[in-house]
Amino acid sequence: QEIVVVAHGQANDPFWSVVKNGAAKAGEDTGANVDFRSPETFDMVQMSQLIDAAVNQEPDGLIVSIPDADALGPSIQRAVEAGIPVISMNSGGDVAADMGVLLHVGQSEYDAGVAAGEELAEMGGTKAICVNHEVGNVSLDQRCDGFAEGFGNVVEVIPTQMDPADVQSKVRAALESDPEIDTILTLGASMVGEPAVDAVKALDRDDIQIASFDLSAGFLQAVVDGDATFAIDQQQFLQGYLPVSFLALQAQYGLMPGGDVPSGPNLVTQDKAEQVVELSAQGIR
Amino acid sequence: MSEPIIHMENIKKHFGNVIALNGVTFDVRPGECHCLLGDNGAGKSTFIKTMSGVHKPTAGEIFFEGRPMSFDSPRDAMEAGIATVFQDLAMIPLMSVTRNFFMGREPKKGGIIKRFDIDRANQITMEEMRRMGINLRAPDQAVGALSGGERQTVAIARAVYFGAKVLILDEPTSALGVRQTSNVLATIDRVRNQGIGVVFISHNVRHAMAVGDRFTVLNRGQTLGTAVKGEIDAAQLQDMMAGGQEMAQLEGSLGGTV
Amino acid sequence: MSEPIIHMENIKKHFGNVIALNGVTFDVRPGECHCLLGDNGAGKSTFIKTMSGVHKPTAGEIFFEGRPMSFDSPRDAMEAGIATVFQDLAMIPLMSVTRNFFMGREPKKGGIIKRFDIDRANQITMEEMRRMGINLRAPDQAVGALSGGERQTVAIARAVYFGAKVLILDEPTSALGVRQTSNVLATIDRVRNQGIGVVFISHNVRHAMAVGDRFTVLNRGQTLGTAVKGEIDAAQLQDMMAGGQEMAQLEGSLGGTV
Amino acid sequence: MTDATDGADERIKSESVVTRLMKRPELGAISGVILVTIFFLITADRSMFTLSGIMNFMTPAAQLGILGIAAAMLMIGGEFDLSIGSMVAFAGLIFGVLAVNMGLPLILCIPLTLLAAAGMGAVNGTVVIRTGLPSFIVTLAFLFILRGASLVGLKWFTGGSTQLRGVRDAVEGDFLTPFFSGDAFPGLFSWLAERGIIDSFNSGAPKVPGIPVEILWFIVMALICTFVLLRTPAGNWIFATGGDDNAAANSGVPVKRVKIALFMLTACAAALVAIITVIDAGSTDARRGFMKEFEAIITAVIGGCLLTGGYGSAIGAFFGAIIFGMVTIGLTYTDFDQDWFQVFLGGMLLLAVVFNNVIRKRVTGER
Amino acid sequence: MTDATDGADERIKSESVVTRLMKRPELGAISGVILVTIFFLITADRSMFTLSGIMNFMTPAAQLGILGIAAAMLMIGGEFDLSIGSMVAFAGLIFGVLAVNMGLPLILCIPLTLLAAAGMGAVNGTVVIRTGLPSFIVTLAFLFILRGASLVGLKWFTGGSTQLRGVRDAVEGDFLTPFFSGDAFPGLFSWLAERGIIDSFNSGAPKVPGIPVEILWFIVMALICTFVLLRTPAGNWIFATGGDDNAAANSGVPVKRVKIALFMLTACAAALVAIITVIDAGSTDARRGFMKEFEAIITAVIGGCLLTGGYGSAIGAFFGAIIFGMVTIGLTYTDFDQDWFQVFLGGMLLLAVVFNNVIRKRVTGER
Ligand SMILES: Nc1ncnc2c1ncn2[C@@H]1O[C@H](COP(=O)(O)OP(=O)(O)OP(=O)(O)O)[C@@H](O)[C@H]1O
Ligand SMILES: Nc1ncnc2c1ncn2[C@@H]1O[C@H](COP(=O)(O)OP(=O)(O)OP(=O)(O)O)[C@@H](O)[C@H]1O
Ligand SMILES: [Mg+2]
Ligand SMILES: [Mg+2]
Repeated sequence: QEIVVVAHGQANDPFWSVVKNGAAKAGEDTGANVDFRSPETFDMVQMSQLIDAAVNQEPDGLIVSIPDADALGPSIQRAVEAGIPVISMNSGGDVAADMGVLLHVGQSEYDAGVAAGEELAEMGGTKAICVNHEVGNVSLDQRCDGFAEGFGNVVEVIPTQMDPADVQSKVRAALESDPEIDTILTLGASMVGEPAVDAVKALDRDDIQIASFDLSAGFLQAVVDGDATFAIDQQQFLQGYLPVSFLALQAQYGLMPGGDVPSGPNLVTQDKAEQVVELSAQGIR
Repeated sequence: MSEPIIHMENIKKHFGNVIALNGVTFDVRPGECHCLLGDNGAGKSTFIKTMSGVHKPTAGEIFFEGRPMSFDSPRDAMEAGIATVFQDLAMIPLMSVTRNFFMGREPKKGGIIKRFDIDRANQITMEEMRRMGINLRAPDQAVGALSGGERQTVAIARAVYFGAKVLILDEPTSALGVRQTSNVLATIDRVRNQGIGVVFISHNVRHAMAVGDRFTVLNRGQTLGTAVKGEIDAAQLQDMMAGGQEMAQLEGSLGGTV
Repeated sequence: MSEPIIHMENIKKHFGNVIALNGVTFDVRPGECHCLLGDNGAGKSTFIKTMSGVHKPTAGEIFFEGRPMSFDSPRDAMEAGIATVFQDLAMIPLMSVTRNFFMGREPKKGGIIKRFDIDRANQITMEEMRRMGINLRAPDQAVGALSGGERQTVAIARAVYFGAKVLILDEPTSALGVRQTSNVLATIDRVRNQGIGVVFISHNVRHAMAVGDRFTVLNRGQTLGTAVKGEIDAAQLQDMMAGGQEMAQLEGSLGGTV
Repeated sequence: MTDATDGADERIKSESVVTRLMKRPELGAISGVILVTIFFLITADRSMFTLSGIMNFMTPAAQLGILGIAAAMLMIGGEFDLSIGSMVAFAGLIFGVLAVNMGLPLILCIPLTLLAAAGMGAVNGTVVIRTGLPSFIVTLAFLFILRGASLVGLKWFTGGSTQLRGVRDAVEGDFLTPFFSGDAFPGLFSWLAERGIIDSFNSGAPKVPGIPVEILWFIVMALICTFVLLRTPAGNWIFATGGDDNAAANSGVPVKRVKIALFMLTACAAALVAIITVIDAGSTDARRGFMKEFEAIITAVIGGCLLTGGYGSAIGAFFGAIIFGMVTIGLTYTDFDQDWFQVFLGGMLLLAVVFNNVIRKRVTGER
Repeated sequence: MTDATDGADERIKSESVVTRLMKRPELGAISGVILVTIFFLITADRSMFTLSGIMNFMTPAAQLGILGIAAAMLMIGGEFDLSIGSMVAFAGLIFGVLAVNMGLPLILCIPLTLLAAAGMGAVNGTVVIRTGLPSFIVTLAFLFILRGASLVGLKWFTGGSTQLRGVRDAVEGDFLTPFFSGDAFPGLFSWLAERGIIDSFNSGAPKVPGIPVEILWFIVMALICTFVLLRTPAGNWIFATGGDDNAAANSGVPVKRVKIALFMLTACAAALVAIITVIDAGSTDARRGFMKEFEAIITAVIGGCLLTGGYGSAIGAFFGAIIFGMVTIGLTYTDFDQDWFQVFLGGMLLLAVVFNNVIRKRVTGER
């Protein structure tokens, strides 16, 4: 069987590389031929063209992420019209059903942000920064928005470049210029979370809570060591693995679950972190 | 004597801390060839560039047909009827001969949408070049692939073709062969007889004497004086051009003039 | 007669579909000045470029001091002792006079880390330029701000300074004033007397006659013939240079030679 | 006495038509297209070269190409515009706000958007000319400024989101919509599908409902720009300005006007792409056009433009865009792993340009 | 007869030392630094200009600057290298694999990494010279190829992850580690902190434990490159090659060797940054160095390099990097809404370059 995945994140993004690994694993397990594709940057126009390209090949199943329903809707509908079974994952759970998508595997970025915000507020946070390394990427923006909603108190978004040195300096700068900040949420563990931990360490402040979306071995180690509070895991391996196996089963036996599968959010705290580190280092979590 | 077309009064030009011109007065009358002479670095090129709108003078006044005038760009000067052959030729090596020839003043054809009339342009280019003694291989050859003299001839032919009132030639014959040189000198003569004023810069005394009506010598940014044809002989002129300094002695004689 | 330093045998050079040289044979002996003459576009520059390692000939052979030789780059030719003044001068306008002068063969000082000895370079530059009749304002002036003749003088002074065995000059005096020209001609004479072979390209018959020992005329990519000094007079030479075509008649006489 | 004027010059070898053609800057790009096509014919899924597959890679090629051709014109004129990509986002924002928030009809939205873009282009050009700074650095500043302004504007007009939606509904039914979105000639294509001349889905609808309008814009733009470059005085001025702006100015070319007009052209091309993609997608966001300035320059360079200006062609950029579109989309039709995508893209790019260079040298006999 | 040789030339106006200084290309960049500093002194939190604040923005500036100075050298030599950013990721991968997977000591890892990078640089240069293609397009291809290769390599060596970790453990205790990571002169700084000359934490440890080593590398590199450019034959060759490679070759400059050496230099600079950041972060991932090629070029241009080659300075790029570092980090210290970051960055860039241009023109009296 031919199954195509079109995702909005790139293969070199640590988060998406795990999704891809999940999809590949499912391909191995089910014997399906999985093809993972994504635009070179967060680019909805190009992504819709990639979906069109996939439809032209008439695969046995199509898996998409839907960060922008308006932009991707027509292409997805074309796939549905062409009789290709479509499953959405990661983002777009709210709109998927209307497009004729069979089901959705994922977590709402916004809801995950809310969950993180509530947790951090509960732990006593009063003033927070949300470090966004790709401003304008809608799914990242939603995480910050959800976080602001759940946190309830003041949240400032700090835009940074995709560069650890830049992130570290900016986090330091933010902390130094406003000593009231006591909470940091980062939107990617390896690119942003780890430098943020380093920045806090360099300032010798242990009253600051750091949480991050997604996992990286380094950040999890920081959680284990108590330097960071928790990581928000959406178990994106499942977002790659499950849709592929569902579609494979559908093609073989006509089986399909009856509803959406929430893959997260799942907060990885100090007690759980240890066991996850090794898996993360292998690109599974 | 007729009114000058251009009269430049006490022109000064400074480049940063370099003083290139320090008060030069000069004029051109219709139908005359006024030679501008002088040593290397005397300021001849700088001077004619202020005349053709490339440089704005630091001080001094320019009168065009009696009225004070300030050219904002070479295009203004061109539209007033001044055509110039610059010493660096102002050619684009990557472009074809024809495109260089008509650069900035393309012949047009067509109705609502004015097109560049390439065919006519090609034809004019070939013809004008032939008049100067160069047979081009093809008018769409890139200027960058022409020999030094061929390139210079293109610049001269262009200026002659567009020079309506004043024609300025900055060392036009420097890279030309004997045949092309005699053509250019003959052309200057012809143009002058049509009532156009010619400014001719040269280091060759014989060329200057052959076509010049008046001779102005610059030295270190200042006028050394103006002489009328017949009042001065080649040897005197050559002495003035050398800025009064002595010349190297050469074993073989050059017959007085270099 | 002494052995030629360079002997070029039946050189051909094509650029795409353009045939620039179609079989040229030429040699230079120590202590002579061999003039290369010819109309615009005859192929003189192309020919000397094959001699100085810029172009590889399409066909033909080069012998350097009797041995067959093929220069892969101008640097090779330079190291063999050939220095050239190219018609386009090969100067970098943004760089200072000194840096241009020593470009590619900088004087060094210092122990382990060899430094560019700027002070000595400046001093040599000023001195060599003065010998050519140009007093530079400052050796760190950019070449782009020099006048045409000043720039040409830098190129000549450089070649003379580095020309160990053969000195090639492609229209070196085209932009020079009378004083500088007589200096250059005197320099050629001096260099020749030191036993260096000089190749001198010019359109000026008088300059050629003044310093030349032999005269080779090119026409449309081919050799028209070689004459030895004394066998030929200025008028004959001029006729050959014009490629045998007639010259324009000029009202004022040029005294036979242009 | 032989005078070569009235006959062929003996110093020219005869030259075939092919050779003469290959000397045009764009012909290299065409040979690149052929190479890439052959490559994908061998490696890619057959569906890539079906009608729908071709439309599929031509659409991004067209969107990129509209920018690339404008960038090529500007590059021939000797300047860069790094703000094109951001301009796509900015113009998209303006257009979206006019159409959605203000509810204006397209007949107003489109000219206003183009006007705003042209204004920004003129600012770019004026700053470059007035300050004498390299356009690289000036337009780079506008890259950041416009990108940032789009973000701020989007948040402002949507009340905090970085995505503005609802454009499709807003322009639905407007008589100008078909010119800027969807597919042209739907009648023709369904007729062809009925006859079975082109493929159709089981439902009977043609697989390709028409030619995406951006492809038509792309072709029209390539033709107009080529005409302007080769057959009008303006084209001559552009080459001259790029070749040597000093010499051009000295020869009477209005260099400043030419440059400002070219900056306005690139900005308008960006606005056109913004309008087309925003209507097509129905939404706009702050990352639209990200890195497009880069791709536009790549396109122009593959198409044979010199970075130093004064040389190049619009039709070359046309084929450059097709190469780039084919390579980026084509890889998804092959079996190569996505991880290798960039290695591949780079390799193909290099191969395509080296190949077209080799071909050109062979044919023209340059050293 | 007056001979002007032995006296001052009457055609030169006297010129002050200030004027002479301002004519150097880098002095504009310095005035930019001053302008930006003044701006932040007024608008930013006081902590920006404490010792620790300065170290904080100097660290990214230094990392960028090492690349920027190399890019400036190459740009003066007339070429571009767009593969620098990807080279950071690629060299990081090689270094990580050598240190972690192979467990080699730094004394081997570092030379091997530099060698590999230099090799890639030589490939870049050779391709550019052999094909005669613009370096823009060639190195662009390597931008993609190296970026892709880093991803593939990382996955290969980690068994599926895009992050390779454990570098810090692997190099711990190596005698070379202090030269490539952490802070220099810790003793001096704690001594200063004890005396109360610099701030310290409550624990008594100095707030700034030392000078981050990248800052030292940055300064050393600026000095060496400036020396090479201005005081060695090689510097003369670089200027000549960039000014006009044809004229330079005709004058006997080994143009090809110069260009290849410069490509090797940029690649090695990228490798150096990779080594420093990988040891510092303890890990490397596939996105390291993203867009750095772009920032390096910006740095060089702010520093006064001409894109067309033949003009510029290493010390200018030094200050360019500081301007860029201050502006990107500085906004975080101010009260401005962070959404405006890019607008601000663009505006400051433009202001800084326009300002330094105006200053220079005023002082030198150019038109
Ligand atoms: N842009 C400039 N900046 C600084 N100095 C300049 C500039 N242009 C010319 N100069 C200087 O002004 C002086 C006059 O130069 P100009 O080119 O006018 O001389 P010229 O009389 O034409 O000499 P030539 O016969 O050699 O062409 C020269 O010494 C030159 O160095
Ligand atoms: N790179 C090139 N490509 C094509 N044609 C060329 C190239 N270089 C020179 N030519 C042609 O070869 C011929 C000889 O040129 P060359 O420069 O050698 O002439 P020349 O004898 O030096 O003339 P001049 O006295 O005008 O300098 C010219 O007609 C020129 O157009
Ligand atoms: Mg002059
Ligand atoms: Mg010549």
